[in-house]
Amino acid sequence: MATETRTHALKAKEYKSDIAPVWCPGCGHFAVLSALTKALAYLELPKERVALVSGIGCSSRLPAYLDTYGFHGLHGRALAVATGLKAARPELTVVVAGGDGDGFSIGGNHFLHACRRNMDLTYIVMDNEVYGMTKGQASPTTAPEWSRSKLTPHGPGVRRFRPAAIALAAGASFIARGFAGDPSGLTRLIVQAIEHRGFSFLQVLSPCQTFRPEQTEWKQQVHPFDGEPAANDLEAAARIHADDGMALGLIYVEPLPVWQPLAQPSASLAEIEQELSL
Amino acid sequence: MATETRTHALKAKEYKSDIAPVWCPGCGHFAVLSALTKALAYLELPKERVALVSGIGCSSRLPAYLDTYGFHGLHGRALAVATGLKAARPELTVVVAGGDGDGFSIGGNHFLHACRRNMDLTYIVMDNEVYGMTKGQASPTTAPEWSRSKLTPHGPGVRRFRPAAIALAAGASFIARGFAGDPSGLTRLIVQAIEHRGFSFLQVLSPCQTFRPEQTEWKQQVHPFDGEPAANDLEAAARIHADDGMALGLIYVEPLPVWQPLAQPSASLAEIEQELSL
Amino acid sequence: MNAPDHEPIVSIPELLAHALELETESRERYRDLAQCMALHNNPDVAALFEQMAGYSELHARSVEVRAQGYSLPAIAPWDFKWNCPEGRETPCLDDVHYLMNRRQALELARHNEIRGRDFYAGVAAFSPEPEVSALAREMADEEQEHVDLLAQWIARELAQLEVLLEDLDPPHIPE
Amino acid sequence: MPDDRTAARSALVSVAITGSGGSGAVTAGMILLEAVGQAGWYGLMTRSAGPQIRGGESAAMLRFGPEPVDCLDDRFDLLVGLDWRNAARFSDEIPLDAASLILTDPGAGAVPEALLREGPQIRALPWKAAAEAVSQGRLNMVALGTLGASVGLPLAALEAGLKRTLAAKGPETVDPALHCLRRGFDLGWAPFATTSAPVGGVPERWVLSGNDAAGLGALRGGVRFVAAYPITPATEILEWLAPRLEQLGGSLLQAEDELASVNMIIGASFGGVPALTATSGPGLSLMMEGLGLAVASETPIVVVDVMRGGPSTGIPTKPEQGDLDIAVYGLHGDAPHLVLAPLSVRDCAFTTQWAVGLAEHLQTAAIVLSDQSLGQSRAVTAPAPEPTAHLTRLRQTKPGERYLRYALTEYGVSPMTEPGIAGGMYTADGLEHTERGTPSSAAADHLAQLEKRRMKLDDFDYGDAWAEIRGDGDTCLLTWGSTAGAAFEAAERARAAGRPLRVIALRLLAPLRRRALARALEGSRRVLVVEQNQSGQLFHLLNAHRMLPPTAGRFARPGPLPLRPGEILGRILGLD
Amino acid sequence: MPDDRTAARSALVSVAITGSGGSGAVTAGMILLEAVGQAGWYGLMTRSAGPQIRGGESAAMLRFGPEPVDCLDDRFDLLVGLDWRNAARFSDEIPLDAASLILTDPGAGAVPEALLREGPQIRALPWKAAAEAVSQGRLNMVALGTLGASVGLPLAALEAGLKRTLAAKGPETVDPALHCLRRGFDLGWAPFATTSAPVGGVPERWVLSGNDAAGLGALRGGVRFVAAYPITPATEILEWLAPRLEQLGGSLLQAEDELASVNMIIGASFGGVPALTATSGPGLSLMMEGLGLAVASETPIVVVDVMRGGPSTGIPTKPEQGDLDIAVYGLHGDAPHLVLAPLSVRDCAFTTQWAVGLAEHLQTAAIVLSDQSLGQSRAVTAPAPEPTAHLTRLRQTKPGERYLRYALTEYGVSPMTEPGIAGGMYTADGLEHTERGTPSSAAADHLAQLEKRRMKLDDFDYGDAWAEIRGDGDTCLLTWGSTAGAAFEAAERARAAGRPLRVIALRLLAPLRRRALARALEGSRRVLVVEQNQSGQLFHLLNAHRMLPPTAGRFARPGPLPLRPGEILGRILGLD
Ligand SMILES: Cc1ncc(C[n+]2csc(CCOP(=O)(O)OP(=O)(O)O)c2C)c(N)n1
Ligand SMILES: Cc1ncc(C[n+]2csc(CCOP(=O)(O)OP(=O)(O)O)c2C)c(N)n1
Ligand code: SF4
Ligand code: SF4
Ligand SMILES: [Mg+2]
Ligand SMILES: [Mg+2]
Repeated sequence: MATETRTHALKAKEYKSDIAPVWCPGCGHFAVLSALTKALAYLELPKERVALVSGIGCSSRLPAYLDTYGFHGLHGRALAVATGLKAARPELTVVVAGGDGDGFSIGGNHFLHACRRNMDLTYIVMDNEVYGMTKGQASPTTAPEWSRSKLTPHGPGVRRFRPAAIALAAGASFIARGFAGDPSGLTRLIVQAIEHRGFSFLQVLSPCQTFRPEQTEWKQQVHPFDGEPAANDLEAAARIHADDGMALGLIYVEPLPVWQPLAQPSASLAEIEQELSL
Repeated sequence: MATETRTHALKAKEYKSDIAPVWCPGCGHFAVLSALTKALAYLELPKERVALVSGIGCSSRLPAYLDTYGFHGLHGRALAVATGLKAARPELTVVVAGGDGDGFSIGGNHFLHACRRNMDLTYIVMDNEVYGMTKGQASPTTAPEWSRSKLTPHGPGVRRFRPAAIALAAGASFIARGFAGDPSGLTRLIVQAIEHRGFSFLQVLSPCQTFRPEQTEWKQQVHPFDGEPAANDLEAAARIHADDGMALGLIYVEPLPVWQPLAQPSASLAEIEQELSL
Repeated sequence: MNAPDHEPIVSIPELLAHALELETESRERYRDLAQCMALHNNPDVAALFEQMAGYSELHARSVEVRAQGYSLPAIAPWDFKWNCPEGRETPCLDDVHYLMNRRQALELARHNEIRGRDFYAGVAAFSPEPEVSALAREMADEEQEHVDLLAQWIARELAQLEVLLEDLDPPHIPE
Repeated sequence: MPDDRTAARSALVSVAITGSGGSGAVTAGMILLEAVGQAGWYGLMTRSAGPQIRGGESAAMLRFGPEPVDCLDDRFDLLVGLDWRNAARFSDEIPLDAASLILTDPGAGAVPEALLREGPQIRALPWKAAAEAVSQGRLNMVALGTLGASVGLPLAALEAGLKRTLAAKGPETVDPALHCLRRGFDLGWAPFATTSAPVGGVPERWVLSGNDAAGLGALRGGVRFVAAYPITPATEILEWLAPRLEQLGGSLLQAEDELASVNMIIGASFGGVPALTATSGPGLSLMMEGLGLAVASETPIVVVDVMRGGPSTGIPTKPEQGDLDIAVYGLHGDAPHLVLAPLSVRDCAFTTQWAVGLAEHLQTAAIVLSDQSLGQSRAVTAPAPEPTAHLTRLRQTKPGERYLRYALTEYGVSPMTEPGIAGGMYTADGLEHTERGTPSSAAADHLAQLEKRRMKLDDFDYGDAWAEIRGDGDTCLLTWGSTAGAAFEAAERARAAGRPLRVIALRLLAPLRRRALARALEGSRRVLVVEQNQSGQLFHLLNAHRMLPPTAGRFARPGPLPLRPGEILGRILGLD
Repeated sequence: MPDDRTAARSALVSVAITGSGGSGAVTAGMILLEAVGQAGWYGLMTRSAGPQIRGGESAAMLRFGPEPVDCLDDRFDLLVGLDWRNAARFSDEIPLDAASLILTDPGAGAVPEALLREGPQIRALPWKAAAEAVSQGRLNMVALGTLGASVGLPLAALEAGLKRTLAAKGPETVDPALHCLRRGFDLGWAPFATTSAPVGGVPERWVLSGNDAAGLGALRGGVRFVAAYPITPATEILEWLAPRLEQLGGSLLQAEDELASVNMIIGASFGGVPALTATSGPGLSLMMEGLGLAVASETPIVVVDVMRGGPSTGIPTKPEQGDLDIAVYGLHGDAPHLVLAPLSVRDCAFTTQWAVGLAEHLQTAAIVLSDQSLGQSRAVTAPAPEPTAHLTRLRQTKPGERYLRYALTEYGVSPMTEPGIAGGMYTADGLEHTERGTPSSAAADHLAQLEKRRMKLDDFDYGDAWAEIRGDGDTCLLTWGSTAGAAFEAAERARAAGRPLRVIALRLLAPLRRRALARALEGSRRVLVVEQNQSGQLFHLLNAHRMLPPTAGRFARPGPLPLRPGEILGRILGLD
């Protein structure tokens, strides 16, 4: 128990901007925003050294609600923007936020490769098993039989995308699941994710009040993961296999080689030009 | 062992077109072409009912070398073309062929979603751990320390993409590994892959003579998988975990729900227009 | 009342730290809700939440007054020893809807006050330190007053509990 | 603003209904539109909303009457405020003047200043009380009743519209709503507008959005496969199509992204099934490589781009004609293809169907440039017409000895086989190729295939549908797509004011019809190119091909506000 | 063909070396080019090859001499055949005439008919025997020796060139090669060409490809981050940059695809580090959405597009100027940005550096249109010059109270903070936004930001570098990019033939400089727009903006063969 005295230089709410979220009252994304500000305050990160990068979607609106640097980019491309930013500016704390559609549908390829690359980024996916922003279509994490979208009137009919399993297979070094309805657990996971050196993937069950009102039942369905976080991928695979998708906590963490270009100048431009000369 | 007498309507070579491959002598892709024609002949598939779809790369040149229908499309998009074709024309045998760059780098997202969708497609990736066509850059399956590409002079430095593990996590229902140097084993796997109802993923170790000459050693390194193919994903995960990447054979096969739109006309256009009328 | 999952609270500063967190959190949450309701054109409920935020603010001040002379421990957000399953007085963000009426908002607030009361009552019941128990009892009683007050307000409220009609306006898509 | 509307146009009435989320402003508008149709009138309705996903303030803006309606008016006759929270945001979109009337219940609060600037009248109505008197009653239905009465709609039409719109909600909703409607109707003091219901039988009317109409055009054109990724404001095309494709034995596939969707439809089309996707600017950007493949491999596909405010993510819920450039020029290399634009909500059906026919017949990619103002507006119209020529794919079902997929034929179109046809096997390729399809980098093959792909489009006889031409006179408005409605009306007004005016509204934007346009422009001394974007994309496109007289001017104005007839008229009057 | 070359140009010599895979034709060409530089001459070398990945027939085509060389000639003086397998494929690329000479060893087989059509002379040489006489000897080195002697290169220059080129291979390779070279040199009967080595000291010469030069321009411009995905013919830019970026403390990241690479450089640039990517047509297509984001969010980035034959996958190894349209118009919505094109191999450095400076300074996206003929050609040149103005990003390092990222400033450029700067926090956005960056759909914000983004580009003073202008007279060639070399030479020849000619070669293609171009065109009566594509993309672009006189004509011819000066001259002479 961390009972040592810490001087919180900034309060959580000081990490918030003065822009009012457009989210529907009751949307899970509010809790993620709030937990994130608490985590940043807990970690005492100077606001200007933090950058929040997102794609497009309700969840991806998050950066503007924080008083840090932010980039609200294109649908599905947040991880790419963040990768470039981190490669060029390794000293920054770069957090990527988005939705299940943004991250697992259109952004799936960057997700795979960001896991493999294992840069020191934190990726928070607010998973509501739906495309909120575009009025409720099935996302990759939607159950095959969910038939409320007009685009898939018999349900998508396709196996659900399993974020943790994919992240593990792709090579992520930190995998966790939080829940918008468990704010302190979520705050803790965000802190751990940011503290982890390497690519931390945090799936947050974040109900969509408007298009998936039945998700209010998640409160009753979530439960903590059994046992300790896995420390290697075999254990992790077993945990994920036993997972019902509603277990919360840190699933897996392992120190794996982090990719980061090293900036060690060793020549001048003049020397380089000299090579071209005969 | 299939020793019953079959009347082979067409010989393997009759599935070949008269176009000479541009591949380098010694390239593994020749063996894939030859095994594929044998498999088609064995399955007695009418040439006009087979469509080969590919992206861009040395491996993706394959369709033109077959006397079936073919589509040589865009880099990374072969699975999408094949998905549309199969959705619209379910009675065809649709085989997708390409390289590790095409399939796992630029095409990674379609790979994930094709596995999930589990349409009745066969996907053959000729993996040479390099971008052959563009003169030898690291691909996702390249070892982190391989430093022969000028783009990554210290090696890509990133964990290798594990095709079988990703396919499994994404939901493929048939996963196998063949080797260009084992033509009859390869033919058999292709036959099994085509016969499997659902998305069959077949990784073929197919050496690049030109940019990875050291791959001639693969002959010494390959070995059969231990035991029987897994019939569920937990077993499959264990097999893949124990895998050194050089084991050959059928890794996993499970009958999972296949996605295929059903064409059951139930109304006429006139009736549909009627709905618009007041 | 269930026994706490956590270790009991054993000192006055620790209790005060919890109380302060509880009230500031609840103020923040009510503020968020008020802002959100205002943005969603529900001024009645927005005003009510703003009022609740004001009360929490007052409570936080009074805890601060009590805490004078103590040095409060800094506790990580997840290390608070909340003893009821949902935690504390903070309103849940997901129990709201843009069409909610005052009556529903008051029910929500009452629910939160009850949780706060139960927290203090739990500390009073389970803390091994009599001094802590006593202070917690005092605080639980204060919370009980809030609960009762809210019950009175609810009784006076004309609005029904359910939203009257189905929401006929389709959602809109800003991106 | 002078009343320069023609007699016909002044028989149209413009009303807006605003209210915050849940007040039912949009629902009331939908019912009103249905009622307009039930009365045998024509109508148009567009919507606007705040940035919130739910519960935001919203507005339904309608114009209707006995004449076809293809654009909103410059001003509104009536504004119904169900409540006034944040309604000020709509002051640009709902221009009022001294002749306008605001209907509201004083209990709903004060009308925002921004709406009162030009001095509209306010009429107080006891809607709240009337609604409260009905169990489960709702104010919006009462207001709707009053509004309906005031514009001269028969009660029966309103009732029928209400029942049709709310049918799915069951009698618990419908009955009190009807009750309220009638109470409100009784509060209507007298017909506000000069319009009245048609005498004799009520003619057939359709109610549909431009997105619905585009879906219909696709089905009529023979499209039986759609793959797409949701995006505002195109999603409703997909929503409309999904169940209907299935009814016709086709299918819709929700793809993982737009790269997938465009390539999926290429696959289906290669398989012989006409295929289409729908998207908006950001998605179109992602499809450019696929479009190039369709062009080079000569695989017919259609992409409907429902344009929104740009650039980049831009303003997703608002219209702008900003994607003409990318649609015409956005493919790398020389990649001739088709670009079309529907001219009205109803025309989305015609133009999409024609696009499918042309793409199939010419074996190329077609882009249809609809926009938010067409796609998400609903109209009451006469049934949508179909193109006269039935264009289909030239199929080779009995290929001879050595089938040449890319044979150099007289018109550049080479008969196409498809999987399943014996002896017709070929490999489609995006690499430059020989007539047979074998990759080739020879100059002769490249030239021949480039020329074939150009010629088959340039030399085709597109008939009359390339543009809608109305009126004459030596002043000419040249426009395209959704702006056509406002341009036509501006011209009508100019004519009514004694100034003859010609309007050419282009439906076919690539390839441009040089000779036909020259003919249509003959005798015009002044040309004004009208469009809704910043840079004047059509103006530049026509200049690029030297199709404009050197004195031609442009009136290009970006979104998000609609181009209004009066605005265009002002430019015309200023032309001398 | 009449010999209408100027005196200077006729001092240049054109030679080609062909042979099948493994014969060393390309290596011989590389050595020859180095030797040209060692001799203090100028030179240019391009390559061609069959479709095979290895072992295909290939050709090295060179032109060199005492004057700068920016294009190949219409014909070749000398053709060296190391063997003749499949050499017929090069007959279009290596035009020979009666004055041409083929050097070959009769043992290498018969010269293909296609090469003999115009009656070149053949000289038989005993290269095979000479090579066999040297242990580990190779025919290509013998042939190179003969060739070098015949064009008047000093043996020392050839030896130095050989050593430099083969250094990495060690003495086992170098020594026998030198041996062969000398033997071959001794077989050279007399200088073939009129050229001779410069008298006095040898001036500084660089040997580099256009792709190398683009890399250099990037570094000089301050680029320290590159993310890219390999594609022909752009990959060498990345290969050149990867180690050098690292030496300068920057980095190159091989991305998973082009969608990633363009977004990665946006991220790095948002972080304050100038960033670039390089690609070709298919990759550029995939970057359009990202480019739009850079424009809307005002994040500087540079994309170098090394064009190849199009459309679609097209002809990856051959040049074509087919991507002007997509580069200028390929973004959805109104998205003003920069498009530039280098005018020669050497100019790839200048133009890329300028593009980086402009993108940084104007906070927008810049596309540099190089092509295969520049990128993959190697040139011997004088050192590359730099732009005079040093353009950098306008940074706000001490933001005040309320920092407005998208402030409406006088020139449209708003000072930019970056992560790490306290008080400068903002969220960059591709949604339309207020000055602060908050999403907004208000008409006023949209107009203001659209106008800001337009104005900052249109009103900037680009100085003189927007074009290279040479000569005068009332006939004018207008061209862009790689075609400039041939156009300049055509003009020289025309002048030499007594016909004054002006050439305007555009380096800045967007935004176009209306006034400067009008000034440059002043007094010209005939204008011919010259470019290497099918549709005449520059011609249409200039017309779009009414920047051409109505009589202007075009000479647009697609790839894959290079535009040759004689071809252009023919058009000019035919102009009356
Ligand atoms: C290229 C592109 N395609 C489609 C869209 C439309 N679009 C915006 S958000 C979104 C889905 C958002 O879903 P998710 O990421 O799950 O976020 P949520 O809204 O559920 O939080 C889509 C499809 C877009 N903006 N850009
Ligand atoms: C959009 C796009 N980006 C890049 C390329 C260039 N390119 C062609 S093939 C290839 C890689 C091929 O590697 P792989 O798929 O492994 O096939 P191999 O050649 O090794 O068989 C690349 C990067 C392209 N054609 N299109
Ligand atoms: S639509 Fe769903 S995800 Fe979007 S803000 Fe509303 S509740 Fe949240
Ligand atoms: S480069 Fe490699 S992959 Fe390509 S054809 Fe040659 S050996 Fe095969
Ligand atoms: Mg979602
Ligand atoms: Mg490969």
